[in-house]
Amino acid sequence: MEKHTLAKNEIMATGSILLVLIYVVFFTLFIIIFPIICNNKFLLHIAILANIFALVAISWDLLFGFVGILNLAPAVFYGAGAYTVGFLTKYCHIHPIGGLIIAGCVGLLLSLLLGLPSLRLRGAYYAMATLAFSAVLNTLALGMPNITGGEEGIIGIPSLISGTEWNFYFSSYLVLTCVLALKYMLSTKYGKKLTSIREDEILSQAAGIDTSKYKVIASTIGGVIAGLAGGYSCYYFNNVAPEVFSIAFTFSIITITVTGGIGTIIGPVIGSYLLTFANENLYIIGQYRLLVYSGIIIFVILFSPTGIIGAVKKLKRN
Amino acid sequence: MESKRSLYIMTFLCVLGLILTIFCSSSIVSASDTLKLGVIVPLSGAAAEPGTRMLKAIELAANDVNKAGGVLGKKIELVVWDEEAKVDKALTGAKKLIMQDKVWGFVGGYRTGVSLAIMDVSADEKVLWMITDSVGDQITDKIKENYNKYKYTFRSQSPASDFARNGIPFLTDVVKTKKYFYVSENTQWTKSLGDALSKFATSLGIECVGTVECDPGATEFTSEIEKIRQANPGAVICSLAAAAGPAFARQYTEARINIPIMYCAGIMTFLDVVQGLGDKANYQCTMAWLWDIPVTPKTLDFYKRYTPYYARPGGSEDSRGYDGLMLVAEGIKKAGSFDVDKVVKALESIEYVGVSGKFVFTKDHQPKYGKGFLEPIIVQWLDKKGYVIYPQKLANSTFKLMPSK
Amino acid sequence: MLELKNVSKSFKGLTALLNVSFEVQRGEILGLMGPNGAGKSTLINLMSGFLRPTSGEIIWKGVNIEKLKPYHIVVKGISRTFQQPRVFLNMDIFDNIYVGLLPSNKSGLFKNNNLKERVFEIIKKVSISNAHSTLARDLPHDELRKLEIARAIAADPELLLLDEIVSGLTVEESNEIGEIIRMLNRAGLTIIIIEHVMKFLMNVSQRVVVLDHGEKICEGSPEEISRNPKVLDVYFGKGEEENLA
Amino acid sequence: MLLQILVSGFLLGGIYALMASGLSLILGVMRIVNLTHGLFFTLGAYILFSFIIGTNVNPFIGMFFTIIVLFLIGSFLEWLIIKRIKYSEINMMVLTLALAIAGEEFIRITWGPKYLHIPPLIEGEIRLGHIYMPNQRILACFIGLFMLFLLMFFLKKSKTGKAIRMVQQIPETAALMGINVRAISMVVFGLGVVLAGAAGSLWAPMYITYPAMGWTPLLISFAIVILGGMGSLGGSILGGFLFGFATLLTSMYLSSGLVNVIPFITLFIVLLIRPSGFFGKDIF
Repeated sequence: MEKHTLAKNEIMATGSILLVLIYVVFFTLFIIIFPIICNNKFLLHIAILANIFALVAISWDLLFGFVGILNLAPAVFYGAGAYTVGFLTKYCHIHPIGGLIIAGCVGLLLSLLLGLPSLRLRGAYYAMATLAFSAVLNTLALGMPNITGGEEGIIGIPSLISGTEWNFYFSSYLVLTCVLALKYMLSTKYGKKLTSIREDEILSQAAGIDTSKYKVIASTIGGVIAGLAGGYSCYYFNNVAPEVFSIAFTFSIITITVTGGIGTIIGPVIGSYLLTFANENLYIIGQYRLLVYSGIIIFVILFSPTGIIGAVKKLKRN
Repeated sequence: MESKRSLYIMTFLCVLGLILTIFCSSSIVSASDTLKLGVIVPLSGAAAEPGTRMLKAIELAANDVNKAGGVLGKKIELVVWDEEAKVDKALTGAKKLIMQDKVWGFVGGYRTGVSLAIMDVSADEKVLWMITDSVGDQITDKIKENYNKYKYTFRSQSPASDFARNGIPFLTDVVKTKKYFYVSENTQWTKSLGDALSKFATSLGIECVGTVECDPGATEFTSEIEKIRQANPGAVICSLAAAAGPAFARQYTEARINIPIMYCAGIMTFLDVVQGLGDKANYQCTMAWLWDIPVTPKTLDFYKRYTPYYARPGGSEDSRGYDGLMLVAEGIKKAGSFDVDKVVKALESIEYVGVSGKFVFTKDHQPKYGKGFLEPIIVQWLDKKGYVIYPQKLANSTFKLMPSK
Repeated sequence: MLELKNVSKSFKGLTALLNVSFEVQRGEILGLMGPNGAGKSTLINLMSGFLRPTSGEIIWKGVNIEKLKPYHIVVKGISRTFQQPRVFLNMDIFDNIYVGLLPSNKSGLFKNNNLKERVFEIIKKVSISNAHSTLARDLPHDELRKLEIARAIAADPELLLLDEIVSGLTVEESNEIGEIIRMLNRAGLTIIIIEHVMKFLMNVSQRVVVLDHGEKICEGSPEEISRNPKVLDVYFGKGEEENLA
Repeated sequence: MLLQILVSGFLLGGIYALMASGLSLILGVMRIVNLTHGLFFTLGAYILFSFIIGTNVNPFIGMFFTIIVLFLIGSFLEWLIIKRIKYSEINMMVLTLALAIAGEEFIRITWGPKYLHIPPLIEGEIRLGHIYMPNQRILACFIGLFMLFLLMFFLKKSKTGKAIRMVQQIPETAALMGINVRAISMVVFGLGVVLAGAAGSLWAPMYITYPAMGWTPLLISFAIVILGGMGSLGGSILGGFLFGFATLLTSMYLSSGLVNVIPFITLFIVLLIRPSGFFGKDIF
């Protein structure tokens, strides 16, 4: 018992800092080396896509995985960010960095807007309401071509950074920063509180945690991240089209998170890389691509419901 | 155990990295003696249907070129990418085709947004981009704005503003009315089509008495048809593409308003679509890009060979897809080399008679339109058979009004 | 120091509590007993803020708390456990208690190790034998109960509400729990125990309040209670007079 | 004019109600957010098409067979996959989504990406002055309502129906009371699929059939189900008719482009006033 105590103490004291250091070193090197070992812009491009998805997936994981808000509209924050940048560039010719920041703010506002009803609406109803909300935005983006450019969206937005490598570095370090920041936050007492809310909301209240406050905090953080991702994607693709609000996008995000492992900030990143690469490299098998893709997902869900991270944990235990 | 778990995760990531490197090593393409052309078309999603048609036509063209001995001794090899009518997918595809397959140029393009996005890639990488089915006028404008950057983009399909003129003969020569009603999706290309149409119309003293813009996915048109009934125009011009088109046609006939209608979108030119509609399509007209009439010496031949190959042609996807690839081949032959800048020069001065008419490019790289170049065809459906009613010199029937019961 | 004044609670017309009033002295162990459906759990939910009384007031150190949210009440010094053992199943023992500690001491975003020390103190106090890194879901029933108490006292409350803490435990286990409770009480903690197991309650508590059908029927020391005919009625079936009537 | 809109709205509402009820049933009884709903909607249309065009039997017999086939498919799917992950609604959501995508691809590969037209089960229409009602629509509406009536009757009266209601209200106890929950959920999923497919096969002859046709109906069904309250058939019917009218009135008096917006906005308002729809109970 005593030695347990000591061991635990050491881990708690040094563990997280050590962990953070390991992460930083490993990933920094990995990111710097990656473009060099494969001088292939196409792979970098896919990696950038994966990064963008990963950001949104992380934000969704924070919402559902940590405070159990079943928000079926990550596409809303993402799309809002993207369209914000679109409008700002089209009508105000704003500097990209400014656009990115404002995109983040819009994400924050929206997350508050969607976060507050979550305290009133329960489970499935909230989920469906958010789903419907994204549908509405999608239709609006389609239905008002004069403002949103309709089906074609807003075209010809200048890049934030030119050059695939630099985009890769930027997006990767964005993901890295988010992951580290969140990982750290979750290892502190705030993280413990969030986790406990996911585990059992009633009990958390009995333990003296102001659950609704933490729910709102988490959802705003998530909103900001997703908003940023949206804004960045708009700069990267040089355009924004109504697809950003599509249900399909929302579900690809959810799929990524579930495949990677819910409630483990790192899981979504892994899931995102895995699925994006799978999806983009399955063109080899032509028309059966989507069949195989969804097959993979079904397989993961059936045989490792806790996602890849869960599987890794199992391996570790046995 | 935290750090232990992270160890696992990182080993996993290392493996992932390994896989990636394997991917790139596998993706190094050995220089081949074929002319690689990337085909960027939607093969799944909402636009899968026209996309597939386009692909078939392009493949047919490639076969023809290869049978005739290829281009400057090189056979054409098509590398297909399914862009799902999504911009990000298309960008991914364009990058992949260039980086991994080292293609010489692109053909295809269905949605205007997609084509515009790929224009940038082709400009950066200096590869030819032959747009075979996007009709938005932004493409023309983009080339006009910055010719030197976007000179690698050509278009074998006519921009909306051009084939909007097809509506005019329908109003003036066929129906002879002064009032028309415009039904469209709320998308960019139908918008520019509508604007151009009304511009020409007003210049001829024809007025547009009303418009409705529907959701592209809409299938329920009762109220739109009621609006038409109220406005009571002399003719209806409809540019509903994809699923909305036939759904509208069906309900239009069911509603029994005897107002002549013509479609400016490809969907209503396909026999299988119309056969499905049965008598629900009777007396409705559609503009066509190709029909079983000898527009050029090549037309009927292509028509015969394409029919068993996929389905009955008549839309823009097939004829313009075929001509698009042919134009690329002709351009290279004319230039006598694979140097893209030379080919661009060659195409700018080319005079090529394709299956859908004579192609001469304007300085904005759009095909010339009108008498002697690309001409409109108007077809009326009657008992699952299309009768050409315009242009007169090729017509095999005359316009019939729906008998009012 | 906690006082209930004519507290009533009714769910959609169905009355669960009717004008219940009693007082808890500092440092005592008060037993709340009564057969199933007597309204014990409703009472505890009212005191811990999970329910609002329909009428009446609950006064804690001279302040009305019946309108406060559960987490405010915890911070004010009233902590509770649940009838069904309720812990954070997917967190280990350490974290369960750690979470319990958090609200009571507000220090910044950075970890402070004295919190850790507190956790291990508490583990010793309630004598949990499993390693602190065991997941709560892997614990045996009695350890769960101990963990619940641990989590509850982690918020260092002045009043502890234990809801059927020994239900489903063997005699030895419940005696052990009883020891822990007495020990906590000696350390100056006021405790309210809710039970329908009479024996345990009589052993542990110093004063007992008996509820039946949402009404307080009597109050007094265990001895008085065990002699009180009303209580006997309640517990050993109503006598013949009912059958005659 | 307005009358025409109202009549068409009513006829549309009938089919919407049928469409939504399947989703509502599965959600209510099995607590599954069933994203394959749109897929089976599409599949119903295609199977009917194959029956009518392939073996040119009487459309109604074709309809009947379609329903049977769908029921079998549904129950089989439940037995094969769905039952294996009851415990997590989000995993279930992802799984059903994956199934929906796979199914759509399957359809595209089997029947091709073309637009198909299914001839109306009954040709012709009824006209009263300016108002016209294509027979197919009248048929669709009334078959829809009839099936809903049958379903309600089944749930109220039959033994299985009672069991289903029991499972819906107190799943835990139901198992204890010797109800074979496994079999029940197979039946329920089958029924849900049948309702979706039937709606599809009635809808298709009015409009047009293509592999991706299911997504809009899925979304509309969700909206209707929330509006009416989950797991309440009455709610679905009410919501269905509300949506029918809302759609047409919007496109008539506002803009055709906004057809899908206004209903959803009304939905929000309803949800904020009544967090669980009109007749709803809380579900997971």
